[in-house]
Amino acid sequence: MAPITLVEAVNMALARALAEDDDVVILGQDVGVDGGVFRATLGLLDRFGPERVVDTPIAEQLITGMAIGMAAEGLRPVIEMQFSGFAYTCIDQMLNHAGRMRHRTQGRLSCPMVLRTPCGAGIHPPEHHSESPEGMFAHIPGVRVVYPSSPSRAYGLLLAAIADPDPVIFLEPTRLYRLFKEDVPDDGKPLPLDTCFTLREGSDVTLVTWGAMVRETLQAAERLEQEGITADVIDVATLRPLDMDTILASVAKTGRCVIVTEAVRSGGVAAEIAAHLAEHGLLSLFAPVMRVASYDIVVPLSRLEGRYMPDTERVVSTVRKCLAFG
Amino acid sequence: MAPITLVEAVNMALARALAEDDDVVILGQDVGVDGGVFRATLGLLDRFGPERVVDTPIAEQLITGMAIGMAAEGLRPVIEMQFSGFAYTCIDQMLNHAGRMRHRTQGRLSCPMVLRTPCGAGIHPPEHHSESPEGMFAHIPGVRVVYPSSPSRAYGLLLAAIADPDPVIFLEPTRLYRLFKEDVPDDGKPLPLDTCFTLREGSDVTLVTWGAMVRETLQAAERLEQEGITADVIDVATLRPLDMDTILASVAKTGRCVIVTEAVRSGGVAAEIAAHLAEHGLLSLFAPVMRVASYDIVVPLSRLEGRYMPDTERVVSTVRKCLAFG
Amino acid sequence: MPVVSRFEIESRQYLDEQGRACGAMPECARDLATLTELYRQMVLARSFDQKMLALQRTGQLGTFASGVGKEAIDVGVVSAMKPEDALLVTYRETTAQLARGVSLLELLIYWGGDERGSNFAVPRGDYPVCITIASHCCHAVGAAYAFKYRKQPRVAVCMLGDGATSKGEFYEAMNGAGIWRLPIVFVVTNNQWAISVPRAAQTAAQTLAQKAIAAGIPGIQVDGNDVVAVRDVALEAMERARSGGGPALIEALSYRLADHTTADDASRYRSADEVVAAWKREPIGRLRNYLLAQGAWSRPEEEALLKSCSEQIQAATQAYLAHPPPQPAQMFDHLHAVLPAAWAWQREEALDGSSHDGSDHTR
Amino acid sequence: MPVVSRFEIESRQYLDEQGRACGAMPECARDLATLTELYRQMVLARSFDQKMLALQRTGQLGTFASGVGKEAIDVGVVSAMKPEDALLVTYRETTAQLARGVSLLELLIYWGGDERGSNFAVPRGDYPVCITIASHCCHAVGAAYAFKYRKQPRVAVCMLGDGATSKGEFYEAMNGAGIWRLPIVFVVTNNQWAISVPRAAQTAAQTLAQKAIAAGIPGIQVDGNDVVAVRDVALEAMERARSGGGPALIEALSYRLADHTTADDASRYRSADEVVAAWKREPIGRLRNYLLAQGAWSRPEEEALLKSCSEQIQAATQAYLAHPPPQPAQMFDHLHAVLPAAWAWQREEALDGSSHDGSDHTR
Ligand SMILES: Cc1ncc(C[n+]2csc(CCOP(=O)(O)OP(=O)(O)O)c2C)c(N)n1
Ligand SMILES: Cc1ncc(C[n+]2csc(CCOP(=O)(O)OP(=O)(O)O)c2C)c(N)n1
Ligand SMILES: [Mg+2]
Ligand SMILES: [Mg+2]
Repeated sequence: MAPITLVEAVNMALARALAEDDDVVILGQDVGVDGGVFRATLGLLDRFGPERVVDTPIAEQLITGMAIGMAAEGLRPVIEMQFSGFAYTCIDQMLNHAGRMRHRTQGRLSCPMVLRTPCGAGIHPPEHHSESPEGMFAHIPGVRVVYPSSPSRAYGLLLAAIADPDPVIFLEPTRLYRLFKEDVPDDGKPLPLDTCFTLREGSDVTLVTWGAMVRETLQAAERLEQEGITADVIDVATLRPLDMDTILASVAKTGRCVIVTEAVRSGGVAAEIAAHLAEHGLLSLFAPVMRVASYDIVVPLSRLEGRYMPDTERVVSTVRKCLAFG
Repeated sequence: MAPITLVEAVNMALARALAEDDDVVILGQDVGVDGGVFRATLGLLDRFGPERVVDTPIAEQLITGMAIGMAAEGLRPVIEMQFSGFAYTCIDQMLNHAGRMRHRTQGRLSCPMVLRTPCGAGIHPPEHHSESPEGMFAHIPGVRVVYPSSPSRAYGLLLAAIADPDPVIFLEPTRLYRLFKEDVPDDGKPLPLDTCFTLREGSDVTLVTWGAMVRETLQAAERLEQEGITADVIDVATLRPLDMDTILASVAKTGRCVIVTEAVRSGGVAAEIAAHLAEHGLLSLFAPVMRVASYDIVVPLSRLEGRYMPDTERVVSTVRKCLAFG
Repeated sequence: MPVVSRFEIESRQYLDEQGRACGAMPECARDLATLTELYRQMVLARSFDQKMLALQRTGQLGTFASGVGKEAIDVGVVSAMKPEDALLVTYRETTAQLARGVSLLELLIYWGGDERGSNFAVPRGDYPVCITIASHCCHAVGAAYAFKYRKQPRVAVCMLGDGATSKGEFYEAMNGAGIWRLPIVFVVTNNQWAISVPRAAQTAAQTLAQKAIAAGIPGIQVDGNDVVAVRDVALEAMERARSGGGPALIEALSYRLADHTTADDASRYRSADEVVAAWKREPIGRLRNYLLAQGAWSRPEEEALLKSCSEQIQAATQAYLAHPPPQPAQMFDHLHAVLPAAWAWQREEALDGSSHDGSDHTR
Repeated sequence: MPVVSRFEIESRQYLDEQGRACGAMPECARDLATLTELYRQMVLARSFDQKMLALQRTGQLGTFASGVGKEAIDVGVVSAMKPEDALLVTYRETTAQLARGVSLLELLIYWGGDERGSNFAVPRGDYPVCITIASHCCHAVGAAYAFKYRKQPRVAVCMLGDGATSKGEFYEAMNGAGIWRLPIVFVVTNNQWAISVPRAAQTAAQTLAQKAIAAGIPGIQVDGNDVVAVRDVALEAMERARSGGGPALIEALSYRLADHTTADDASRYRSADEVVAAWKREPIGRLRNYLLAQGAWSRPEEEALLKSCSEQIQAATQAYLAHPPPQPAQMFDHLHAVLPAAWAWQREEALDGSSHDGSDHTR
């Protein structure tokens, strides 16, 4: 089997889920003949037909609300929001209904749906195509938020998300869609949700990140290793609920933590991780918990995007600052 | 002048803003003859007429988007979302447009609007009337988020919000609307945005909170004082941007910090404050930064509401835990 | 200039305000057994409504939204449904829920502020009360999609108010239902008010039924105080939907005879005269007159019915007041199918917490 | 059963595919000077569109959405506007923006990925490109409300696509415009496609114009490749709106002759035949034929126009390429009127940061 890209891994997982379970239905704008604007649903219409791979009108609230109704009836809808910049209108349905249906009916109805959407900046597109809304989503009770960072994790986590009996928001790092390939056996094996992945081990500092920033963070770790500084690199992967045990254990070992996020600095998942460390990891910390984040501003149009979001250099220099402390 | 409630102070500020500036227009469901479901706009229709106090259809995206258009034309719309549980559909317009109009046009068009909405639980209403969405709003670049906790602060901060040249989300603690009264002179004086208010001074611990929880926090501080424990109590008031200087200075003095929030625990403003302390206040801290928060679950219907959100007891016991540390 | 499309909105009524036939009656008017059953449902619902208001006033129930005045719409629509269909309602459809088989006790528990009231024993597939206006229109589309996908002859019925027709989701949902020709019937109760906002301020459209034209689906108006007419249009729309003919919109004209909810005081914004006039058109007396005239109902039956209603309601109320209070565990136990490990300590803490019986209702 | 309301949707066309009058011409067809000016605008816009595509292909511009095929709609609508009116556009209305006075350089800067391109010198009051489908419909309602509130005789014109008519905000906005009888004209470019989704899959409604009926406002269809017809219906709607007659919806029929954007390949989902057939109905040749037949245009004028267009575009492109790159400060300087103190250090850090000229465009 040839190595595949992240978006191909998404496609492979979707195809497998459709093949294995008639209850799986895909919906979204241009998911049919076009195969999705990123080709995540390529070939699925031909293989599974227009009732299972459904082009929708441009109506994000309908798409999300429909998925909730379908899921309540026992289907397993997987919806594609074309870009996460257009997914803010879905927050209402996800928060007020998807995350509540099971609780509201005390288990009578449930909502096994997946909302997939490409996330993050760095592909130089028009406005609204570079959003990092994960912090908002990760604040919604009753909903899981998953954000893979490699082809194999995209495959295994998406299968797990589709199989999960509850709603999952599945964020896909646009910038990584085609950036690199991996061997991903189509074995149908899900990866565990609610669990961090430790991608690299070291002893001097814990680097915590997710989504596309895993790449810059791994690069930073490599550069630092050349200076003799070794790092645990943790891909958080599931942003709600957070697997803080893995992160706390690493920080207990290294004593230092730098969190790397593409979202704006104030608020969001990075804040939650740092807050948790301030509450439960204080005695482990030799240095302040530092965040490398995008600035607290509107994502600029493409020419300044590179000055807005963190790059490897910003990660490296923050780690150096963190190590210099104390 | 007789003392007035928080909702009367809101009404007084709105009346004053309408009287002083023809560009101020109020819009929302039932804000006209009904005076708003909480009576925040009582009497304004009679005084200012139906073109300035406008009953809208039930269309939250329209209301918000309309305000953006009005503001771009130089009006100063103040919209009322009937409950914050119905304001999630507005996130798209606030984030993708209100917070961006000035940046997007490099200053040519701007968005001096205010979105008011009652927030928080504790009044035993039906579902969706007990939300604490401030963490989501406070993650939106280009937008201020303000949350007063007393009649006088509601008056002064609302005047400041209306006068501000940029969009402000103004959250009003439903539970405090009529709970107590204060003398509030109708002097037209705004209070400063972007600034915390220190409501009580002490030396043993810093209690940080906002909105309705200010009340439980002050009560906790009083109870603790009887045990000889004194606390700085800080009402954050503006949640974006955060005045961390005031909080850091207090923690530098006390060495301990407990953050009290009605929102669900994971994520949100409490996390941001704790994260900031973990980054810039580490050396001041004698104890973990503790959060007293609602559980990470769906706000339950009224009978269990009291078991969901923090009460004075939870604040007191957490402070004791914090003081017992180390 | 050429006209490329033409549309008409029809309005249907069979019983006048006195319950006399006005014109040729439809087939369903001859089924007096069913009409009598609908009458019983309406009377039970109205008595229950009064009890709910009384319980709320005495602090034994939370905020309640009275359905008085719209009973004909609720029972007429439900009478056209099959058990396996799905009903999606707002907070004002207690009558429809009763007609579907939700128990008095469950409704009391729900309005008392406890999620267990939405775990209906019957009908298992109906949706819980939807408070966020019009958002459930989209759920109905999804449910109807599932029925069609599985080739099941089932219909989703989505009830909403006149104010709800201003929400974008209503249009998005109608449009989607039209595209996929789904088995779904939208029923708008036009009770002339959305809290304090009158129908005329909600839209410049002459009728709400014509909003269907935007989605290319049939729309029809009906006198919502005339249970015969409601049942007739509902049967027509449901049968078409069930047999693959696609969705429809029904606008049922009625009047909100009560305050918006127990937290509202409608005298602030509408005249007593208007309400008095509306009472003359209310649906229960109208149907009673018709049944009496047809010889299908009698005074003794009326008395027996009232007695039975009051007994049922009394028994349910007692069961409600004796029902064990909700325990904190229920906040956690259906958040997810299995509580994620990360929240386990929170559940424990909540269970240890200081006791609170939750019986106070201030709004 | 009584019919309570009736509606008709009319469609308007004056020039056939060859540019010949088909029936009686409207008054505005006699104003050949204006039509010639519109022709010039259309030709400039199409040349510019080609240049944009070329610049994108060679990595000198970001993703671009071609407006080829809809020039008659853009210039026809704008020709009915006054400078003080407000135009609200999507990403596909470069032609309309040019016609309003936005400069070629500004458009290049914007599509090059730089906010300074939306700080138009003229028209100061027009809205920047709106990418989130239909959300600007609500802004248009607000702008129109402000005009009416201030008793200014100004009109808000909101342009959107066929796909956008499925979004809830479009309906919410039309409904609001109807309620307050606002001076606003919604113009839907029905170019038959929303990326890969054909018009027929977007709604079951026979026309998009009939969606106006849901809001109780007038809706009309027009041949969007016929600039005379577009100008005629636009003048009518604008004049009515300006004089207090309220809003309207215009559906302009056309075809998206290009890929959706430079990131799209339309041959994946539609046939070459369809596109070839659509080219036969395109608007520029049609108007040229009409003007030539009227003696209002000549070959030498055509040549001079083409030359002038290419010179203007060349000059603008050179200015664009020579334009100083955006500086990080601009990310902060218009976030708020005054940057909050809390973010000051971030601005400083960004200004110190490693240099990045931002000239690469990978999509
Ligand atoms: C999205 C949303 N916005 C606002 C509200 C607050 N609200 C509750 S009921 C109501 C009026 C609804 O009117 P209508 O649809 O006519 O139904 P009725 O109450 O008359 O049955 C409003 C505005 C809500 N529940 N949901
Ligand atoms: C709210 C929203 N959803 C999705 C998109 C992605 N998107 C961009 S253009 C487009 C198709 C729009 O079609 P139409 O309205 O017909 O306009 P056209 O592109 O044909 O001019 C889509 C789905 C978007 N920009 N905004
Ligand atoms: Mg109503
Ligand atoms: Mg289109």
